[in-house]
Amino acid sequence: MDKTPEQINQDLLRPLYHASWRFYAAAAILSALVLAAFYAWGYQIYNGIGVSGLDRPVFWGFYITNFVFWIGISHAGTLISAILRVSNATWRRPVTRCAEAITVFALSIGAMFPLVHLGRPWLFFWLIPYPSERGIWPQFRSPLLWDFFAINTYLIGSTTFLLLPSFPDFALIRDRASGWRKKVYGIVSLGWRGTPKQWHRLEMAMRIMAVAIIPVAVSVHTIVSWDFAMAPVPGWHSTIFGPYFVAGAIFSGIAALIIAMALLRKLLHLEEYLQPIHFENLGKLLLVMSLLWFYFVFAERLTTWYGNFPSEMAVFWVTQSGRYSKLFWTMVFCNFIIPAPILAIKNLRTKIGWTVVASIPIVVGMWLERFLIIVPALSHKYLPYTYGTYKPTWVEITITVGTFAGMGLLFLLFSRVFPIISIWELKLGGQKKPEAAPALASQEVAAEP
Amino acid sequence: MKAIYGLYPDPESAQRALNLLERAGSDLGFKDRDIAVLSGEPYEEYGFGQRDHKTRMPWLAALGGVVGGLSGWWFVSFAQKSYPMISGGMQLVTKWPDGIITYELTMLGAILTTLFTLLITARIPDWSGRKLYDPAISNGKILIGVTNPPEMAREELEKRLRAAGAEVVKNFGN
Amino acid sequence: MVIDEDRCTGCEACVAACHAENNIATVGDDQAARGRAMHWIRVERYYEGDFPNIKVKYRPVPCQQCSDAPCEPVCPTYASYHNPEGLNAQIYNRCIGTRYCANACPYLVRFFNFFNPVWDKPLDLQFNPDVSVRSVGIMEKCTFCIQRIKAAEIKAQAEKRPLKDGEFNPACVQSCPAEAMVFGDLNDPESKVSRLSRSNRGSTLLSELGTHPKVTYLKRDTWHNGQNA
Amino acid sequence: MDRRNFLKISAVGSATVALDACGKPEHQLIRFIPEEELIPGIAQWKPGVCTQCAAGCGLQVRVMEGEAEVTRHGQVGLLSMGLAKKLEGNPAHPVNRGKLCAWGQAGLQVTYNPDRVRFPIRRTGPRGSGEYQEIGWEEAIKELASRLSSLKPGGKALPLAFLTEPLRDHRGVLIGRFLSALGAPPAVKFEFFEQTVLRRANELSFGHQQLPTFDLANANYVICFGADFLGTWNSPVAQNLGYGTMRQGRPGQRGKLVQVEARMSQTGANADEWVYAKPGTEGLLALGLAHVILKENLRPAGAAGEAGDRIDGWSRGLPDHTPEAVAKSTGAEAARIQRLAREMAEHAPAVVLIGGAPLAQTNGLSNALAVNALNALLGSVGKPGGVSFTPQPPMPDLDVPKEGASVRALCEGILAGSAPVEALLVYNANPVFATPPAWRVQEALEKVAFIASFGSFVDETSILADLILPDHSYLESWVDSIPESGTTEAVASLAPPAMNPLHHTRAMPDVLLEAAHQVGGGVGKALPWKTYQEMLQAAFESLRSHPGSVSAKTPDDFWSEVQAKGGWWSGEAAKSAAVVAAKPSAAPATVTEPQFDGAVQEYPFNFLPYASLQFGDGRHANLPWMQEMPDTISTAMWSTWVEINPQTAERMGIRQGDLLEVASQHGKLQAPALIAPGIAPDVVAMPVGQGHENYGRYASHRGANPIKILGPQSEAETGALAWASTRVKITRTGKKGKLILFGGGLREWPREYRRR
Repeated sequence: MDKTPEQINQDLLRPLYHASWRFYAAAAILSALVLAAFYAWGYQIYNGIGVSGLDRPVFWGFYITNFVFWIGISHAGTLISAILRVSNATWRRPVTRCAEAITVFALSIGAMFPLVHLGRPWLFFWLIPYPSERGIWPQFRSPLLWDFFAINTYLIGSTTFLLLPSFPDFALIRDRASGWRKKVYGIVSLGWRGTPKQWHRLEMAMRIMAVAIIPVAVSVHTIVSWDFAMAPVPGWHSTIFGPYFVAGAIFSGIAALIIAMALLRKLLHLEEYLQPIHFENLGKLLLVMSLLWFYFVFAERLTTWYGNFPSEMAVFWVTQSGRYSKLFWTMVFCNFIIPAPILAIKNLRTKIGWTVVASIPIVVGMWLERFLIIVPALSHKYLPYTYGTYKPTWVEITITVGTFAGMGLLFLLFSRVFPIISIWELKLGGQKKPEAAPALASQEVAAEP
Repeated sequence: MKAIYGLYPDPESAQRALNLLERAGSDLGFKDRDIAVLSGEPYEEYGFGQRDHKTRMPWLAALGGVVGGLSGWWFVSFAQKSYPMISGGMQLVTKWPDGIITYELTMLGAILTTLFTLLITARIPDWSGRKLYDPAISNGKILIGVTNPPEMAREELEKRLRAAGAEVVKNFGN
Repeated sequence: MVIDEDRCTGCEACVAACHAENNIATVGDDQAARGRAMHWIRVERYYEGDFPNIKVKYRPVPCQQCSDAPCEPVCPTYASYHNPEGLNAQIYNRCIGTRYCANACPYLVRFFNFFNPVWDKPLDLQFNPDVSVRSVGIMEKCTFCIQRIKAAEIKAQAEKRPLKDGEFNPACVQSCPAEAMVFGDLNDPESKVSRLSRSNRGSTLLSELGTHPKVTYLKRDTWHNGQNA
Repeated sequence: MDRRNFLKISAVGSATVALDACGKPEHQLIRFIPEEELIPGIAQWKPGVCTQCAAGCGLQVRVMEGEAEVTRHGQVGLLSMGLAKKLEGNPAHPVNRGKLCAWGQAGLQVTYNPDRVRFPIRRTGPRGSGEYQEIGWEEAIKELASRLSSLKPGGKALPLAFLTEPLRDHRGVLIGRFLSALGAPPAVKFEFFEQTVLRRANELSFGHQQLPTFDLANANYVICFGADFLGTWNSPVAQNLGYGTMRQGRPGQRGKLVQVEARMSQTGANADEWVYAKPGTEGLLALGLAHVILKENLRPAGAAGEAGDRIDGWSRGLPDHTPEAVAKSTGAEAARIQRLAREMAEHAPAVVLIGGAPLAQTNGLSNALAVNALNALLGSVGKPGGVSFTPQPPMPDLDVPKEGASVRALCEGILAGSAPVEALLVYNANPVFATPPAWRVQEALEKVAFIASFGSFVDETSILADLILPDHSYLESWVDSIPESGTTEAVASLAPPAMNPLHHTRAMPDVLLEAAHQVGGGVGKALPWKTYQEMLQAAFESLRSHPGSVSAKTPDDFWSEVQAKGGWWSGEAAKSAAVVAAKPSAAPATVTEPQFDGAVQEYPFNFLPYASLQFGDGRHANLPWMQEMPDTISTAMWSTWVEINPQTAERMGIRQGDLLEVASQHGKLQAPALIAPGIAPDVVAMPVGQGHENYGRYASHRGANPIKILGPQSEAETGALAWASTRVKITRTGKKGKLILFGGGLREWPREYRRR
């Protein structure tokens, strides 16, 4: 990239200043969908959770599907960006901000679902461990409490991870703007000046955060998987669930990231910054995850089949050839049969359009996967007399659609206030190497006294 | 605060200016820590970007993690004992599940300690606007200067900053 | 509790008795069609064989009151807890409706109030004042008629004597016309229920899950006349 | 005694209410002075008598203090009163011994049903419109009395008909006396699942025109032909108790139950061996069993006695009923018939039951006679582990009135004009709902100038009434009952009201007595009692001199003791009364194959309505607990369904829940399909009880009524409706029906989920 810092600034800050009618139209439509979802939620709180399609035995349905799905999408971000940071992959630079934003938004949306699905949501704070007048603490043996801690840690961590490298960019906007922008960005840039000390502490903090956030992200989705695996439900009670969910989460996260980046590239005219190489590299990751996902699915089914426990087989067959088989095979198509060949062929993988074609079915397929983990298992528990089924109502569908719209809306607004690409990090990639490096930063962090 | 500084278009000239200032400190009566460097990018490969590199941040983060984990463990055990209830045939204080919360709080402790160490050591937030700054660094310029320079050395400093290749030399706080 | 599958005739008197004793709401046809009917005890019916050589097995399933209940540790608010007598109690006031316990329960004997229950006046006059009426968003389940247990304990305490075996029964046991259910103190090795639970026909439901239920099922017997007993 | 007179409006009470009455109008109620000395939170147990079916079980009613909205002297107010909270069996009662079935448990919802008629009403709109106007009791009874007085005996009997359910208590006595004093024909008794055939058969075989009692507790081998004795037939609680003991109540010994039927009933589901027999061939199968026993001399040939003489060819060893011949006509295998016969002969005591569908065939009586003969052959009559007849308590007044005409005859008379009826009184009978269309009951009733109903609910019959005089519920009134079967003791149950009436209702017997007194003359004299309570006291006083469960010196002591115990029973002393009486010989019957309504080619399925475990013949369909209680075979709630064999369904492309049209020669209906593994391929079955048009909010317009497509065929000898003799055809409508199932899988180890 041979752009001058000034050109980069101009290109990347343009979306902050100029918005077309398309932006307002999109924002209006998405807001309407989000409002509809909030209306549906209010309707549900007012009338009772029964307005959803949840029933006995399928006590968890769309809401928990969405919870797992969005928490999974959230792994796009921080985890990928952290891994790339730790492994010092330089091509990451235009990608990380976008990925981290996906994390924060998807996590916020996902974290809402446990509340949406509560029977008495007005008492949600009983999940929070605080010294209450009731004299009783929440039960720490419950995976839902683990969720509470894990998601909050992850939310705090990933928000920090998103915000820390933004301060220099906010300072940049502050310096170039006037009027209210100058004031607002002056505040949010926290008085960033750019001393070597600040730069160094920032980079050091980012390195520590990157190391810390990876195990947190792994634990979050493992714990989400344990929400299921800790309950003795056929098809849930399995040790494979932790890694299976983490792999699936990263898988869906990368796919979501590719789609988001392609959209931003198109809409914000970032063609010169988000280049096919970025998509290709992400595509390679995606291919690995697709194979890994298929490996997990295969391993899980095969062990179930050989185990031949009657209750597990009921769930097995209902997904293979029974009521849910159409969804199951759609999922396999979406997650493996469509994307894997596309991503395996270099000619296709290097084209942005094709990576998007591979990613869209993955998002759908991974949503289906979560649905297929929850519903067939719950509807076919041990005693055949208790077999049941599940059919969502408009309430769940509206709320589900609303969260997708909400994700879009948050991203849209985000792109209007944040430089969607980390400007200083991008410039860093364009830095000339010193001809004679005086005191090189070859000492590593850990080697410091 | 008062300062005199030059703005440099490229890191090489900035490095030259810094080298110059480091040598001149004893002549002109200012200390090494009065030398100010501001840039829009980290410039890790250059000497001026390497100043103030000494930090215990990783150790502090580790310590924060240990504190977080210990307090998590204590908290969970305390809560389980304070309202003793047997559940699912498990013991009162359940070590393995408690480990999960301990783990999460360890990570949270590390993350928060890192965040606060950063904020404290990088002296942010600071909205006072009294510190040396020039918006030109956002356009890729590098600021090298001296804070609270001795009045008599002002002209000499200005000359040397220019000699190192400064596009412009400015005074701050006058 | 011991339930004799050889005696149970599937008459469902226990189901109706449970509704009457525990203020269990009827949910109406639309809700029932959604699978939201609440029967703290149900009579499961399983076919064996094909026409014309067909048989049916009935099995009444109340809460199994597991010793190691999967429903308990998953509840974030201790709404599902183990009371000192070893029953899986449900504290309605603590429940916030995560429905996790119902998922964890392998027997599916936990029921959820998807709406506030509706009682067309004056059906509400039937309410048993000893049992609270549940509201929307909370789980409810078989309690082994804990209100009867408590009443009998208080009475025995007042009279300064130990509880007698069979002094009181849950509503289902009391009404069972074929006397298929026996209730008592499993901690007392001499009680009728303890003796029956040691029967060689006895087993627990889904014993492979390690929940250690406190309900023993006596399996269906075959015709015998002493000689092949 | 009458606490209602004690009631006054309490100024203090209304002031308290006024304070919190701001806003909500329903709180602006008058507060009455509490009626009872009840301690809140402390339960009282009062005796009761269950009237949910004819079995006559004894109750204990748990009464606790509560606040009810009641009507007193035309004013609505809140009253702190004793309310029935739970019904339990009376542990001392000889029929149910402390046990109670689902119908009995749901009895609370009769009293508290929101659809009860709360005050006397007079019809204002056209018949069937459901438009009524509230009137006072004085006016209502006056109108009834004047209507009765104005009736003129046209030729022979007064043109008055009284339509009731079969009553086995002093209400029946009262109605009988009332009618005979008026000069009207005896009461017309109606219930859909009538037992006329079995009573007649027992009279012919054993000299008892009565339902049998089975000592299942001591039996070792039980063969049951079609009777759902563990579910709905005869005295289910007593039979369940005996069955439980037979199974696991005797150490080292466990009886065997063999059920013979074409559609697996609840009892069939409990059988150790379930035997399929073509509908209506049960009698032939019984004779096949007898043939084997006689041929192999497993029992002495003369053991059957009189009962054997009732069967043509018995003395010759039933030569026409070889296992092979019987197998051909019934569908059961010959080897199995031989095995069953040997088993039952060798494992005394053995007992044989028949009831339900086999008797509701054109050959029903001969089926019953064949089974009776088999019972006699096995030596089980009057013996432990066998069949006996419940002795009747020695109450001289208990001259249970003669059977009147059947509803069918009544309606034919009205329609033909040969026996016109100008006034009709209806009590707890709903023939408009529960008769086949060919009987044209509704048409006939609409021709009656004046109809008065004593029903608590507006049902299909009482909606035609001009005057509804709502009865108390059975928890609010004096109840007595004399069980016909289910015990070996003579029993007369009695219970005073367990609670005060909720609504402005009045007990039917009291209304009848007052009307009789207003009519005056001989009618008043024939009914000398002021209230039903007085009548009962007089009737029960006659028991004081007999040994039994209650012994007291003075009439007052006896009366209060009987009330406290929930009745009088004879104890073991009266068992000898169950000995079989001799019977003058009658012509022997030939057991034939049944006739069906509808040709096999066009109507390929035998249509088998059956008594629903939830609703019986439909009378319990207005109880939400019964609507939501899962049916024990289908697990269905709030629905009706057509049971169909899985292979038949597959052949016809029918899937669970598909809406089917079931058509006979007499009508058609639509109901969803239920795949039932326990039904014969050429039989479809439907539960009776749903399909009400007018029966409160819970029952109305729900499901379909199978009675409405039945043919009018009757049992050849007795004229009883042969409700199991209709044939139907089935077509798919292409729609889905409303089938609400509680249960999921059919099998404990679903074979479709095994490894493939």
